[in-house]
Amino acid sequence: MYVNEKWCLGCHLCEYNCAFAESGLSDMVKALKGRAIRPRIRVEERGNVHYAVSCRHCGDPVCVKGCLTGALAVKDGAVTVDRKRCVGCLTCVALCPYGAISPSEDGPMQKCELCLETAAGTPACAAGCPNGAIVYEER
Amino acid sequence: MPINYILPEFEVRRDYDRCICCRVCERQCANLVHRYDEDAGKMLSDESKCVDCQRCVTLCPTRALKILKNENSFRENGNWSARTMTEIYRQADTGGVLLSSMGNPSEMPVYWDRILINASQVTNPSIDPLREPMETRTYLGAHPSEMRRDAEGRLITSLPPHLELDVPIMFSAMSYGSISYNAHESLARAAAELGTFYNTGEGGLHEDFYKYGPNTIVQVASGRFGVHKAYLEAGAAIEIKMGQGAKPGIGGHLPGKKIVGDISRTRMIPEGSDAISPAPHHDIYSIEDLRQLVYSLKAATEYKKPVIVKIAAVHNIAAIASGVARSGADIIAIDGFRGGTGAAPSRIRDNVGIPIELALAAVDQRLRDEGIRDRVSLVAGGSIRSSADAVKAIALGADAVYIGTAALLALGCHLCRSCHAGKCNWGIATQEPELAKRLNPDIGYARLVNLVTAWNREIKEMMGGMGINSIEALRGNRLMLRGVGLTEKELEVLGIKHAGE
Amino acid sequence: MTEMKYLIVGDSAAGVGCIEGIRAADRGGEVTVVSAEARGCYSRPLISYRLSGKVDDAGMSFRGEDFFRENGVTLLEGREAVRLDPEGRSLMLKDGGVLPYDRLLWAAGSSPAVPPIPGLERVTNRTPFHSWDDEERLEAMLTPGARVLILGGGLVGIKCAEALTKKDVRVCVAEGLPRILAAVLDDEAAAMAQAHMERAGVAFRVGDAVASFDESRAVFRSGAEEKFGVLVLAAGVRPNISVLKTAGAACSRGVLIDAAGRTSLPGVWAAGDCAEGTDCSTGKSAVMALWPNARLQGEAAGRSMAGAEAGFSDAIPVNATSVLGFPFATAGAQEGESRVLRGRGAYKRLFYGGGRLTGYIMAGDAAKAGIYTALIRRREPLDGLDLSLVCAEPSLLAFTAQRRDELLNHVETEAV
Amino acid sequence: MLREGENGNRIPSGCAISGIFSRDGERISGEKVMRSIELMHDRSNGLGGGFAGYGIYPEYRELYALHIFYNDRAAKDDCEKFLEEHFDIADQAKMPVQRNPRITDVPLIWRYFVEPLHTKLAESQLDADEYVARCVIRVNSELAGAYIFSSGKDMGVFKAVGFPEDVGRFYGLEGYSGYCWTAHGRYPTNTPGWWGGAHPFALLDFSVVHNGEISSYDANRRTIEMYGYKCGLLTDTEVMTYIVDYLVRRKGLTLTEMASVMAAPFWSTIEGMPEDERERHAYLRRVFPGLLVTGPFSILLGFSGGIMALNDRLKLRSLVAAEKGRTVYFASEESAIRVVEPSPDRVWSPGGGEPVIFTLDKGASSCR
Repeated sequence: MYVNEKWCLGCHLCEYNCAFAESGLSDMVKALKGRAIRPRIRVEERGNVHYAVSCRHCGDPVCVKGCLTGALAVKDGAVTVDRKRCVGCLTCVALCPYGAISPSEDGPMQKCELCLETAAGTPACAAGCPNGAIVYEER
Repeated sequence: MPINYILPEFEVRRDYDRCICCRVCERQCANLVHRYDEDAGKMLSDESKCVDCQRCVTLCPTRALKILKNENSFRENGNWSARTMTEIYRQADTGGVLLSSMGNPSEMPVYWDRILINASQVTNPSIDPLREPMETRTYLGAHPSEMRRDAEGRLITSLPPHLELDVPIMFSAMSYGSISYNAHESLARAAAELGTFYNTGEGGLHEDFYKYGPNTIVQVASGRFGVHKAYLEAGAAIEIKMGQGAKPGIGGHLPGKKIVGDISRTRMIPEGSDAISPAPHHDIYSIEDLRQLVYSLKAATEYKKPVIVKIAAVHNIAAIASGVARSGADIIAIDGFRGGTGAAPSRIRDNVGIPIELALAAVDQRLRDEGIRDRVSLVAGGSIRSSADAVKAIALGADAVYIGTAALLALGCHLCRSCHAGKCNWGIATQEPELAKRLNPDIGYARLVNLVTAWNREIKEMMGGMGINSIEALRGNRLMLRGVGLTEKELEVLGIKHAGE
Repeated sequence: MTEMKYLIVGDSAAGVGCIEGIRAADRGGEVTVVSAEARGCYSRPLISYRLSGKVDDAGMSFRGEDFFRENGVTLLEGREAVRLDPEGRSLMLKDGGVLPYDRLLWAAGSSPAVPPIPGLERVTNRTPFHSWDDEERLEAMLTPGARVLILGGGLVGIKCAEALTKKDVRVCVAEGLPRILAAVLDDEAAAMAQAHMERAGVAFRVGDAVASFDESRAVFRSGAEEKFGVLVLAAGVRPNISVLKTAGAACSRGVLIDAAGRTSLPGVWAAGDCAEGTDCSTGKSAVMALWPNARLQGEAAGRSMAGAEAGFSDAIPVNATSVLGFPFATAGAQEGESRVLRGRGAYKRLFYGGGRLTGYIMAGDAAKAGIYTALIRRREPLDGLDLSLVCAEPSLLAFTAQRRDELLNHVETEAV
Repeated sequence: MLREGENGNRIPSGCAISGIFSRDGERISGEKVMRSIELMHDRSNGLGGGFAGYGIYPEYRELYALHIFYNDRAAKDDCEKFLEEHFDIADQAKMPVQRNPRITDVPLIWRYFVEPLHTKLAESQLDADEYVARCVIRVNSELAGAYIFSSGKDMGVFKAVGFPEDVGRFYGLEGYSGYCWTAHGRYPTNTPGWWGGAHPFALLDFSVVHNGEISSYDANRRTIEMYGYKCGLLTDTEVMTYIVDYLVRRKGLTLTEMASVMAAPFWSTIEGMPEDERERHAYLRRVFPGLLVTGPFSILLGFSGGIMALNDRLKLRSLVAAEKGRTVYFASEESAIRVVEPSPDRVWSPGGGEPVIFTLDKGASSCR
């Protein structure tokens, strides 16, 4: 997953598409209406600078190495979190250089898992990006 | 405070059951129509600012938005439409000339829609473009008047400079300044991939785009902006702009606030100074002057590049074109009155010029009557909206067509006709970096390539249906056309028969 | 060439890291692991979570049970190393066994310290809180309503106290130093943490050391007394380095290692709680008895042992956890110039010097702390950055657009 | 009766064609080609048949032979007045015909052997051929009721409304002999047909018989009319004859070059050619785009001293060729060849766009 700030419009659609995809529901209104979303991708912005940040799925992920429980692991290239193992110790939060891991509503850590469970193929954020600022491709 | 006579043209209809307050609409509207109200905890809108560009509607992830015509109705009558009345109020407010953008929106006849295309039955087989070769390659340029042979009697095959098009469709002139850098990049890259040409318009050529030179037509207009030797040499052809269909007889005016950075450098005028293109070229007051400019440009480029003369479709277009054909021009581009523009006085746009269909038919026939049709190529522009329009134009006698508005639509334009405001929400007709970045050329160029590729497929289908497998055999083949609901006179000018004849 | 014989003492974070390091470079070599414990490899920091019931036995292991088999490792459990012969390249075990090796990693970790307090020996219901065994021992001692006194307000003591709030017992934490979590937090952050725990019913006696014990009573310097049914010893640890010392390895608090984990003895590497390396945030040598460091040091040592280019030059202490829902994270040095920001129940202190971020404390909110950690680790010069933005919140906004492009729009392979 | 060209309706038609050419100049009786075309009776519908014979007027070989239809005496008088003003008329006579019940609505048919008036020719500053061509076009487009349907030297076109075999007998072609014959049986798709509209269509000594319906018609017509031609009949044959005349006589292209304009190879084919060939084809396509003929056609082009057969580039119409000794045969159907030459040495089907050209052997005189 690559983010090209040059084309990011700061529309925040990626955050909503992420939250929608995570909900597993078929209708975005039903999924998100009246809720504060906790997306796994976040748009950081200031003035005219915007860009989205989510897990970069590092080749040599320090979060996985630092994980006390083995909840974080690399599964065919994607860094995934096993909610059952995670005890929410925050070690990964203190290690991730992108700030891409955060506690979920109910404790265990949440992070971008490339929609492997939810959306087949392209992750929802990239698929929904109106300006090709988020691309999902082999490089 | 005085009465505001200008009522909102549109109504923003938001379905609050669907709205999830993601605020995309707010973030994407450069006209500041939408805003989130903390206290009310919902989105509100100021419709008076809405130009119906559909950006918010298109990006709303829950399809919660609709932009509707304001149902509020003036006491209209056959003579006084709401539009006419509002225009009067606006001028009474400002005392100014009404400005507008894009093509003539008024209810003038669209002859393309009154012309039907033929197909083979029985006596002549239609040809399946999926099985048989179907040629749309087109060459634009002059033709030699006599054959020459060498000592052994072999033909000497040297030709005047030609443009080679893989598809009979080119992107018409849109200047850098009137449209964004990203729009230009999209057009340039698409032209290169499609094997056709785009046109710099009168704004000069940005240094980054010299590499697309082999697919670029560089324009020389009355303002002479950005014209220098390297510029002329960079292009594959040079176009002299005598007129533009959207505003025949007047020049152009790009306000100083748009002349910033790259644009001022590319146009070679100081930042902030208005870019004014005079109505006439001040060195062309008649046809012999045009001939001089044509040959000056040819000489400046060592006779290596065809010269196009672009003229607006006006009443005596046939005679004008005949003159231009004899002026040394290799290609004549005719721009019809429905052609687009970045900004034009509304009255001019809506009341000056004639339809491209009639102009094209008249010019082609006139050049044939004078036996000089094959001295020049004809390019028709001014609202070619589909492959069918293109096929009809070619059958009427065009060698190729120019598309401008259609190309912009492919890039996202929704014809809100507010280009002159410079706040294009689609990142096309704007120079504000925040808006311009909304058009990612990687996406834009691919959409242009798709559009033209699709049109070319359809053109081949139609040709095959007519039993024609080469575009030359369609060119000027008016028997392939029939009119419906047209008067004798219209049919006569178009040089076609009525359906059923 | 004949296959390399690797010998690893210790099967915790550093040991496992070492195995992964070796295997990354050498699939063939023969790897043997000796462990004094007989629990397989488990995650020591999880004992408090097991105590609270959040983690079951299966959850204790941080690698699959097949880990050793999959990596072709011979595991010798419950065997203690007693003597090292660096010249002869062999290791004697308590049970008399002798293990030859070509390359050895010493990752024996540490043992709980036993403070020299009169009467301690008379306390029958006492246990350290350092190993799985300790945790089970403690659990066995607990009776409904029992009073538990935890000696030591460091991370171990605090996590133990957190766990005990899930049990039907009364908990008191005794810390001789003026604040809890002294090694990690500063006064203000520590006070916030303490207050938070007190609201959850944990009692504290801070800045008052225990003078003496009898069976079920602690008497403090101040004269105050505290009754207890169970005593937990959480007063720090000692690196297990005696064997290396006697073998002649250079030691300070821990055995000294370079970036690749080499000790002064030929063919001997060390990693984890027993090792002392350079803290790149201070440039000083220190024992960083922390899980992630152990893991990373172990891996670096493993690679180096297998002859691959390796180095873990940017070790820094990183602490993060949440106690009863109160999150905090710290990293690097806590010295030099600093800036403090407060707000919304959160406290943040950033340390900087030499034009770089050198350390931070985040309490009450640890979100995106890793961005600061990376700034420290990568020794990112601050002059390229917008300092006010850096302080405001951890985000990539502080970077230049070009640096961000490198970070977000290019293939990312190495994040450490 | 409705006639070709009236009310501007174009007349496409299907058809049968046949041709015989003797390379050594041996004279062949018209009867032979009549038998050949007759076999393809069902390919025509009685609305037109015709023949062109070459080498049939050896006694007047230096004179232009004009065959003219007249609606009535008045037309004849006008036309003859015109002819006298422009030509020396060496001989003029009613065309000999044998009445035939199946040939009706017979117009007045006259034959003239002429040469341009030297004075007129001189002041026109044209060569004789161009002078004659212009006169023919003028008569056909301006003199109501008169139609010159044959105007070459030592050749003649004979055509009428009816089945070709009847037309042949009507003109008594068994009595003529020449080194080359072409024949046509017509199947016009939407008019009764008119005598002048029948094939062959001829200008000077070019004559064309054609089977097909070209889809490029109006593109070709509007192009060729730029050069002074008037397509009065609006038939394919007419426009193709004019194209041939323009390219060969006026532009000086060889027949092969002319073929690569009318039935130009596809660009993809051209790109595969060796350089000089590629350049020649590309050049001709780019110089004469308006004269590319698409849609189905198979034509036999008669000219003095030779014959050429050409198919459209996709070969959408049948055309078979055969050889026996020095004699060459062409026909829409092989059977139409075998009926006159049961055992040819070689039978083949010319490829699309590939011209097949035969000319008289060196030394072979066109009248032996």
